Amino acid sequence: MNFSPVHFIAVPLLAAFLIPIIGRFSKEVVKLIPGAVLLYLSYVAISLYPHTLQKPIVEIIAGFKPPFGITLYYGPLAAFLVTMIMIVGFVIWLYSYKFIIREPLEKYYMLFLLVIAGAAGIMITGDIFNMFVFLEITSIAAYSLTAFLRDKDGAEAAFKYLLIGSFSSTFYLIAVMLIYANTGTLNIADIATKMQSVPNQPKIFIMILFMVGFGIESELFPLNGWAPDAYSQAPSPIGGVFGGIVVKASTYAMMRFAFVLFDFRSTFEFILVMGVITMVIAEMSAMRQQQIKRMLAFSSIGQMGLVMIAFGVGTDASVQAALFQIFNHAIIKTLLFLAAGYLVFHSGSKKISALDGLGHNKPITSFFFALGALAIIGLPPFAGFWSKLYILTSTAKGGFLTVIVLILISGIIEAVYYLRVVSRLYFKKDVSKDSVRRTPLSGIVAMGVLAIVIILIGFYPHLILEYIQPAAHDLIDKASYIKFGLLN
Amino acid sequence: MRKVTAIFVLAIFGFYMLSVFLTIPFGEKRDNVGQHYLANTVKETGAVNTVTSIVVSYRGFDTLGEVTVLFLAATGLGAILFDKKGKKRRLQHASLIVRVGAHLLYPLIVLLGAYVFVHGHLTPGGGFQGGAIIATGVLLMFMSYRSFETSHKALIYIESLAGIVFVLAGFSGLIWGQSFLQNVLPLGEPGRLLSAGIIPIIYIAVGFKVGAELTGLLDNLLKTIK
Amino acid sequence: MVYYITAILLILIGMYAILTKKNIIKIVIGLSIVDSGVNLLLISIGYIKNGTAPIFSVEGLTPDKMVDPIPQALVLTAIVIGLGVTAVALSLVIRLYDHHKTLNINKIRKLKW
Amino acid sequence: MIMIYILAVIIIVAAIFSVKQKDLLLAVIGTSAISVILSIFYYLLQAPDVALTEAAIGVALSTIIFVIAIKKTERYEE
Repeated sequence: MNFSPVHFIAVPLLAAFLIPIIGRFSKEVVKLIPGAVLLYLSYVAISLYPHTLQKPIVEIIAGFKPPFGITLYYGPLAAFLVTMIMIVGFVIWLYSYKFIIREPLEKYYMLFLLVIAGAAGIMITGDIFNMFVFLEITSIAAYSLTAFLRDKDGAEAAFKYLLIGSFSSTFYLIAVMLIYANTGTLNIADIATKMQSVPNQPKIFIMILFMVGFGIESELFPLNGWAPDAYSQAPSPIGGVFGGIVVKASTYAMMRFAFVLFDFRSTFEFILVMGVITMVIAEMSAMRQQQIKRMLAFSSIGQMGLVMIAFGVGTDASVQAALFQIFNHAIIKTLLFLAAGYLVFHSGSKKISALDGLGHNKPITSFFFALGALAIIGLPPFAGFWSKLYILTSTAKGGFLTVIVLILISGIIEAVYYLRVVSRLYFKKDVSKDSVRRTPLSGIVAMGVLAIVIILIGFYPHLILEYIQPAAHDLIDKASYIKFGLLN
Repeated sequence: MRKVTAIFVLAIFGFYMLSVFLTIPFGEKRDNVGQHYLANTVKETGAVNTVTSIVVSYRGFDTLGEVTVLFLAATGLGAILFDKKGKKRRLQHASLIVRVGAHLLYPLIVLLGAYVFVHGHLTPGGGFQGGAIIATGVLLMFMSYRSFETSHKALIYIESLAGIVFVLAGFSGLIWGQSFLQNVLPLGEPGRLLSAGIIPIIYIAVGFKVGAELTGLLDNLLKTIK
Repeated sequence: MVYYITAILLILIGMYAILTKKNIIKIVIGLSIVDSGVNLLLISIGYIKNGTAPIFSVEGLTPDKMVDPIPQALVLTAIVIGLGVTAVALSLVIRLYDHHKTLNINKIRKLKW
Repeated sequence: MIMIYILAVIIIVAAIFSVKQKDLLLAVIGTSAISVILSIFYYLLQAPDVALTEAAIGVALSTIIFVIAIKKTERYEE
């Protein structure tokens, strides 16, 4: 049996269905299953990658040719992103292995696997209603994981997330039905060929519905009210899952629709403006936060604003920069959340002020946090530097000078609040009494892997640029998406 | 103030939405992929009920996702209410008439549910409806008899095994055919119970899974301590 | 036509409940009303005047007189998904009540919009 | 035809009732009434599969879940 993209969805589902049975016999095996599944899927993703470069893999489901059956479109872009989320997912699993000790363990791992399967599904499906189903899988798993600790604030955050999330899915479903009524098909490539004939009024309404629907999950202002609460109340590894996986999936969907279905100028201008507003407001809010995970959440929103700006510029170079930033954000923000998880655990408080002097007491975790902080504010020689540089140069070429000034200003704000935390870690007197608990090996390995990737890409950015170039072409090239998507 | 703002915003949204929907004439035939399904469903899938053939065969992948959503809902609910689950349901004792009635109805309801999902490819209905009907029947027993228990272990096994059957049916298409969820069985004569290839198998698995999941969900909720 | 208007009104009433109500169970009721409205809208898009149900149950039914089956398949999925979301929402409501002993959104500290 | 108008009016009234009603149990009965009429609508719109689903899930299960949730919390809105 050859590898095929359907494995990214079917195998995690199979594993999730198996976990309750295995959980009756052994909890230890249950903990190992997600790791094995994600390792296998990373392997599948890496071995499928060379094939996508020659020609996107279009997988037909149930043997019916598009537009009649559901198809999976696995081009270089999907391959790049899926490989990324599988590896990030594996690292987060490694970290969770010792970090999550709260029952019900098997439910945690089932939800964890399904959130990744749902995100992968959003990235590879070629059918808008199928995307709705995966969007729901991702969101319901995310709601449940937010409330997983079952404390006061967790339930509140999850309920808030659920309300905003159901607005998103309602808008998306209305958009799907309008598209079906106007074009008579649900396959994205087929819709793209028929979009010209749709009158302007429905088209703009559909565009707004899509942007609002995905804007909620991609943390666009003013729809991102759920994010700070959900990030800070969920278990720390889940903060990494939100920042590194869930948000990326819906950003992907938004961009795919913008480039394939609504490729008119005003869409991109709208995205650009929303990106700028999101970034500036988020960075200013991050400055005021007292809790470390809330600060990270706002910083994550700000970074997504940066990604949106780069997408909104809409040139080949800027899309590459945006994808680079997506990759960096996934790696670095995950590292920050994982490190913050143990810092919070060791200091016993979510407050930034409780972290004083932890750098001496817990040197390894603090080092990883500091490294992530330096990388995300874009200091050389770390990965974040290159993506920010590319975003700035490509925006400059696009001629948006005011935007550049704003990016630089918010970059400075970002540097201030991250360095504030880092300086607290190292230049304050140690106040923590806790010297018994240590960071377990699996956690250190997980953070170490991410740190090595950050440094490696910092020194050799072309390692990753090689993969980003075909991905960016795949996103921009509408004609080839239609051609391959309909199997012509 | 808040109410006025909400009404104002919603009125604008509703007006805009209505004006968009008025561009789609009601009750008119449109040229779309649905026509293809109607014309070819009996030939291609062997099912008489077009909706079933779309749900299970043409768009079977959606159904796999849908089953997963229910599974997720049951799992998420179990995780959120984990330490609030008690041993017993706290309900008042039902009267004799209710108990006798429930006892008589219960087998009939379960039978009806099973009928609905076994005949999914022939008549309206299918795995989801059948499973929901069965769960309603179990609920009736829950309410009438305080001591009526479903085996927790059996529910987990049914739920998991049915899900695994669905995914494996999908992989069988990948192994013996060309694509995931492809039908690899003979289609048979349309209109017969044993026809439509893989559709009845999947729908029966879905029926068991949905029935077990909803029963488990209700059991979980009913046993929650206030 | 009356179906479109009914469905859109249902969606608006549901959204009104979500936006203005203080009681969290009321908000979840609002969610389920919105869901019903969306489903009705989707089904009425697929309707064809004087059409028959898309089931070849008796001889002599022709495909060109049948209503569009796709919206029906989609709504089937949407109804089940709606049930899943409602169940998770209500479990969160029970959890919130357990912590706060109230269903009033204003008394639950951070939940304000 | 006139019946459809009557049902449409009832469904809107039921929706407003369930939003306005202070007794949550009655409000849930309102949503269940919406589901019953929706199920009739689906039948009239030639969608028997959906009508059956709405009857089984919307009328029965969804209502039951609401009722249990109300039982576990409070019955009256302040």
